[in-house]
Amino acid sequence: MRFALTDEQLAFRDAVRDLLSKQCPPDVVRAAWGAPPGALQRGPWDALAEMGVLSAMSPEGSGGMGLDFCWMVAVLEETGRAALPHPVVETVAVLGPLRAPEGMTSAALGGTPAPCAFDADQLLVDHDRALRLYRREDVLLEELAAVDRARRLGVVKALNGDGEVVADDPAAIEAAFDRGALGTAAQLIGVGQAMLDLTVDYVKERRQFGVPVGSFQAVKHRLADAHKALAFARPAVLRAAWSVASSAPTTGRDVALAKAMASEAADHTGRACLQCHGAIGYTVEYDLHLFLKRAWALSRAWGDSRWHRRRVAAAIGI
Amino acid sequence: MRFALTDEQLAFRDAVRDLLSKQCPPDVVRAAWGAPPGALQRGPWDALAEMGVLSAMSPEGSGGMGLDFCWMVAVLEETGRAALPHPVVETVAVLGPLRAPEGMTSAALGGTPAPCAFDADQLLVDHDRALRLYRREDVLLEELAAVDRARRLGVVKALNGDGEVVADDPAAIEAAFDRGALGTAAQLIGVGQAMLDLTVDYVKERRQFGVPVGSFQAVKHRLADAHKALAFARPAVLRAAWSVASSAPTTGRDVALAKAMASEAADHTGRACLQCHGAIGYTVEYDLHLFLKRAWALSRAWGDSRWHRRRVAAAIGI
Amino acid sequence: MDLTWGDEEEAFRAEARRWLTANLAAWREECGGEPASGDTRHGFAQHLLWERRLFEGRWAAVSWPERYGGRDASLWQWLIFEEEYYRAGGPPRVTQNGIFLLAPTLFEFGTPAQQDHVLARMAAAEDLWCQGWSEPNAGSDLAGITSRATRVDGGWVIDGQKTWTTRGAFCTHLFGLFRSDPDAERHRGLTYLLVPLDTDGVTVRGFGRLDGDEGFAEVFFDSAFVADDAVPGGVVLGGVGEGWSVAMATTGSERGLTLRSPGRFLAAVDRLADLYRASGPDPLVRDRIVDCWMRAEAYELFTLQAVTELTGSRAAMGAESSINKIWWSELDVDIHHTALDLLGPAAEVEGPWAKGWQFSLSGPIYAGTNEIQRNIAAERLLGLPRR
Amino acid sequence: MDLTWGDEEEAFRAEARRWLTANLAAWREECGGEPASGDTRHGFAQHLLWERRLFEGRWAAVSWPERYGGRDASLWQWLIFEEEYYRAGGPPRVTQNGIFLLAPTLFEFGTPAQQDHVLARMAAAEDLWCQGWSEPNAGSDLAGITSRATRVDGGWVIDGQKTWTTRGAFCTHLFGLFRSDPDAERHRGLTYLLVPLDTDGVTVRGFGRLDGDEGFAEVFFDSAFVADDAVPGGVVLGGVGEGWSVAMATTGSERGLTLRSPGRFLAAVDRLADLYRASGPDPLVRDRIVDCWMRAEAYELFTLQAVTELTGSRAAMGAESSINKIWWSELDVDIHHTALDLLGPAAEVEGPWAKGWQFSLSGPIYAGTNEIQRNIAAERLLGLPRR
Repeated sequence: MRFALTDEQLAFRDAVRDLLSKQCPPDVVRAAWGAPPGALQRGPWDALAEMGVLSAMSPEGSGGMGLDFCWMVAVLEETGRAALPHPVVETVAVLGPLRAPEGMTSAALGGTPAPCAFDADQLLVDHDRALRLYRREDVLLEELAAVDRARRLGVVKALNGDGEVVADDPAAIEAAFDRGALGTAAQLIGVGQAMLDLTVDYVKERRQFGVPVGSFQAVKHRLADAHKALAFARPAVLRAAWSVASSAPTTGRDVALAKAMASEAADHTGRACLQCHGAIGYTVEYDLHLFLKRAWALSRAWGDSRWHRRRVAAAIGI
Repeated sequence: MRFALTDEQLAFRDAVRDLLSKQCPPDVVRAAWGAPPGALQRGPWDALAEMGVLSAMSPEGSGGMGLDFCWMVAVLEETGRAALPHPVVETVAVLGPLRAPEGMTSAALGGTPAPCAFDADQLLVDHDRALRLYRREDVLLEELAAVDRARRLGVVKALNGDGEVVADDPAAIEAAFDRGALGTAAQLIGVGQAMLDLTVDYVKERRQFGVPVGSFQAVKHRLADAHKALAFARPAVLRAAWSVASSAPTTGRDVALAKAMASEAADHTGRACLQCHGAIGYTVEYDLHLFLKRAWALSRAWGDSRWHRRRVAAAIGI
Repeated sequence: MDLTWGDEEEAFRAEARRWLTANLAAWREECGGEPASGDTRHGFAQHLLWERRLFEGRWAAVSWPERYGGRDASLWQWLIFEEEYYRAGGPPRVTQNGIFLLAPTLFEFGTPAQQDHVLARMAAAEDLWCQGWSEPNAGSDLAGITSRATRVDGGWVIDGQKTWTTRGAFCTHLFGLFRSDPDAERHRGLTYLLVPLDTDGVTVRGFGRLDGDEGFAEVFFDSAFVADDAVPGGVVLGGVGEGWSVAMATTGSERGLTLRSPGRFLAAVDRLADLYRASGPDPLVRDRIVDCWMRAEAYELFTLQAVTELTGSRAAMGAESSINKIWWSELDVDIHHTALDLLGPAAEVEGPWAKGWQFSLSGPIYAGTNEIQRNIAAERLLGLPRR
Repeated sequence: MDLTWGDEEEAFRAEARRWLTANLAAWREECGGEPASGDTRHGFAQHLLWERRLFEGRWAAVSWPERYGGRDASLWQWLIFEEEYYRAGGPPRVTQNGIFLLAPTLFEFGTPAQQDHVLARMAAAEDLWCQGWSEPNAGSDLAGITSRATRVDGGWVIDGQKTWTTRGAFCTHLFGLFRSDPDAERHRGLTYLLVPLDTDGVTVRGFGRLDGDEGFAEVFFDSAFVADDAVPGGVVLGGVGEGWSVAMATTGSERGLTLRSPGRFLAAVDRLADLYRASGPDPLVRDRIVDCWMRAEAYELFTLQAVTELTGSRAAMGAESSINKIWWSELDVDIHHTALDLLGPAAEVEGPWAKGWQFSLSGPIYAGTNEIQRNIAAERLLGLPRR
């Protein structure tokens, strides 16, 4: 029994955090809000590719590193913390273990919109009882106006050809979905942590009534609860990573628990952080909204909390 | 449009409040905890009878005052505020409009336990598609250990004879139940208010860290929320009284809303008040628990909040 | 107790309903479809068309005297109008900060000349008023205002900065508090001023709200000279140095913002129930909708009770307005949160519910955060000690 | 990362399970049925039979050294034991305040003579220890202690009053903080003392808790002389005047109360799920049970993570123990609230769930209210400023 990442895994995470702090500051996220479809900046993406992150979960023979989800969970949390707009979960965690990605890969499973749809080189679609990989130019997309514009959503309207089947076993398709949900759960923890950190810094500085607003008990308690929600959701996400990595029989249940808790933790944290900021948090000039809107989007992507709670209920037999 | 009690109604309420403050201080409630079955002190009950409260809703011809529920709602709230252990809702509001009560009347509708079962002179039971009134000696009762011992519960095990049928029209039976639910909702507001008042007094006096604990924002906000819950549930109860009094087509829905909101308000208030007291609230030597346990009991009697919410859902067509 | 409406109120309701149905349709047609948000420059212009329609029909401020374009309507009629307004799908009022924040204060403290000049033009949406309360360092702590108004011959010179000024970039006038006595602290030495935004030295910069609309503005005052007669009747409302009590006197009044009309939430819950009926059964969501419905209903009942009291002896809601504000703002958040959960993944795409959700999140912040409101409730309603 | 148990742990688990199953049945038989609450005089005596059984089986304090009746078990094994203990339906430990509050402090600060004398007798339930922290005016504000310990020749004279002393009326000894320097204030000048309750001048009065059991006591000290050798090894734990830091050093420790074992809540949620299966389907309640189940599971995972850290480099949980305490205490309340809702009207009748509900309500209060814990979390984990 050892429930912690290894020093190597933590070093990998730290390297990604370091990379993203340079390559993906909030300005890069803002740029993704404004860039036309297909024109997403590739700076952070290329840097991640160079570090091997994008093929980290792909088989070693195919040029990947063959790493399991225990390696990626903290790394994906970092991509959430940076509000990285690129489809890293889709590329690394959903497609990666099936096949080494060739460039930026988005996914539109179950008819949901694809993030960075027009920017991706490939799109993974579940169609005709299989997961199929299409080149971008073989997919007819319609743009959607997302609340979080950095999501850069497109919905698949038509497909040209049969694509490349990368999975047709129902269990493999479900496993791919679970990896998407789990990777998103990890990102949600990071998004939540970013919001909390930003808010803690702000309420220490912001003064009203002659004292820092962070000295008010109402603010303290709300942020303590946000910290608590994240601190307890994080091990749930980590455990699901182990379950996926070890093909545990409880994987579906564990992923569902992780995604439900991470979605709720990020949602609660976001509301606490907005409230503790007050009016400045309610502007687009301040960074909080970049993370807040990401939290709203990701908490509903890959199954929302209600959906995953029903999975848990079924798994525990009630 | 006028949504307020009349001066006469308020004067009636004040008279009952005054009576109960003398006749039913917490010591009387404590005595009800300890008295053997059948030996409940009748002091406050006889005083209420003398004032005409117990037959207030009974037809004028039969010796009652023929008052409608708008007259009784604030009076019943006062009986909750005093944690009066006697079955006043059952006697006045459930049986009263059907027939002048002869002595203390308890009720066991839908197989639920009867409060003050062994103390009552009469029991109202729904049996064989009718509401039937039995003399106490014609009912075989089994004692139940209630958490709130002042409830003095008994469950009906057998009935001797057919009793006196006081209602057999399904609509009349449902209306009697609604009056029980509404009277209990009114009591819950009073119980909640009593807990809040006790707590406000305590936190003003109790000092920790060199200041009254009531000056801490966490305590302030929790009690502000309790006040809010009661302040918004109270008009809901008042409206339901009007609906009952005026036989409004929305009566069932309005009573359900009132009972659901009052149950939740009392439950939330009780938890806030216990927490704001700290350890002293957690003892039987202090009065709070008398009200707290009453709130738990009444919030579940005559339909709990979940049950009444389902009635509301059906009424509004979702 | 009597919870029925009289013939007069029913007739008023019928008239309002007829007018709103016809004119909302006409206005939408005039705009060439669903108008843009009133918090965008284009949408604001569209909403002014609607405001002028309201004025022409004498619905802009029903409770005002007829000479200012109102109907001398009772509070009951005001509630009925608001109910019909939201039931019919009327848009948010872009003039509301003038009508609900400034006007009650003018009625109480304004000179006849100020009232005559300002109110009629406000109702007609000729002058468009924004509020100038908050400053970068005076938000929840409004008494921390530092913008200065210095008395000079024939007027005032203003320096400083206001912010979070809703729709400030589209308005013509600002009302707000300024520190007229530089030596006074906190609540003292403030003056309530009326300031035309085209004054030299005033710069307005619009900026984006959370929902992306340019609904906020910063207003910079750089030695801006405001002549005493820049507003006919005078630019000082109430007395010099009396700003705090003037501004606070009507915050809990019957016409104040805190008595936000229940009709708005009743209509929102109805739309939510419709969304639910279209989305298929889910007992968990159903229970949340029941919860919202009950709270909207309780809000209406609480309001009817308050109006009964207001039309009787009592003059104003007082500190009860604090729990009122907490109630409707949290209800609004929960209504929209439930709607987004019903929409599922589609909730991340822009639309009326997503927009409403974002707007609802401002409710617990603006007009005094809910934390401040809970302090007020605890201290003034329950008598708990300040620290 | 490895979330599987080794052979040694599995063997330990199997042994614990076998022993618990056999001995719980034997104990219940010995008691002639379900024992009374351990917080009543009669039930306490019954629970002492159980405690002595545990000691004989060397399960009373598994993580202690063998010479004191333990098994030198690892924290992992302790977790496993607790899981099995609650899964098997083991009763609340009436010795827990000694074993989980005093013992960790003794291990860290006690002299060998104190350890040798106190720990073995504690594990054997020969000496029964209650805590003496709270006073009528020092509850959440523990540093407000005023009970005095005056140094005299050969011992201490104690005056004052302790209260909320759990099971104090049934215990033989008290550990607690007393003010040994009358001129020092707040956290200074306190001494941690070990006091036999049969000392002359000590009066113990039991009183009823919310759930009706005589689970609390007041302890009055009226010039009670406690000789230095009243406890072999001495009655002062740690140094004179060092009481605060001695008492606080282990509050967040691995053996501290705040690391309440997840097994207890996992077992409670399992019983709740069983109750649900017997009560028929209700999607709303089902969702609340899922919520409780997820939180119990998360609590177990959080604990496994903490134990991994504790068995590695870090020495103690520190301030994380504050969110830990909030988590399990609120979970416990919600588990029981859900159960009562399932029971419906039957919830007002006494029974295990009603009893558990009442007990759960003490969780957010004792061992530092959750308000204090949230302050600690905000100040020490997030670095927010004190006032």
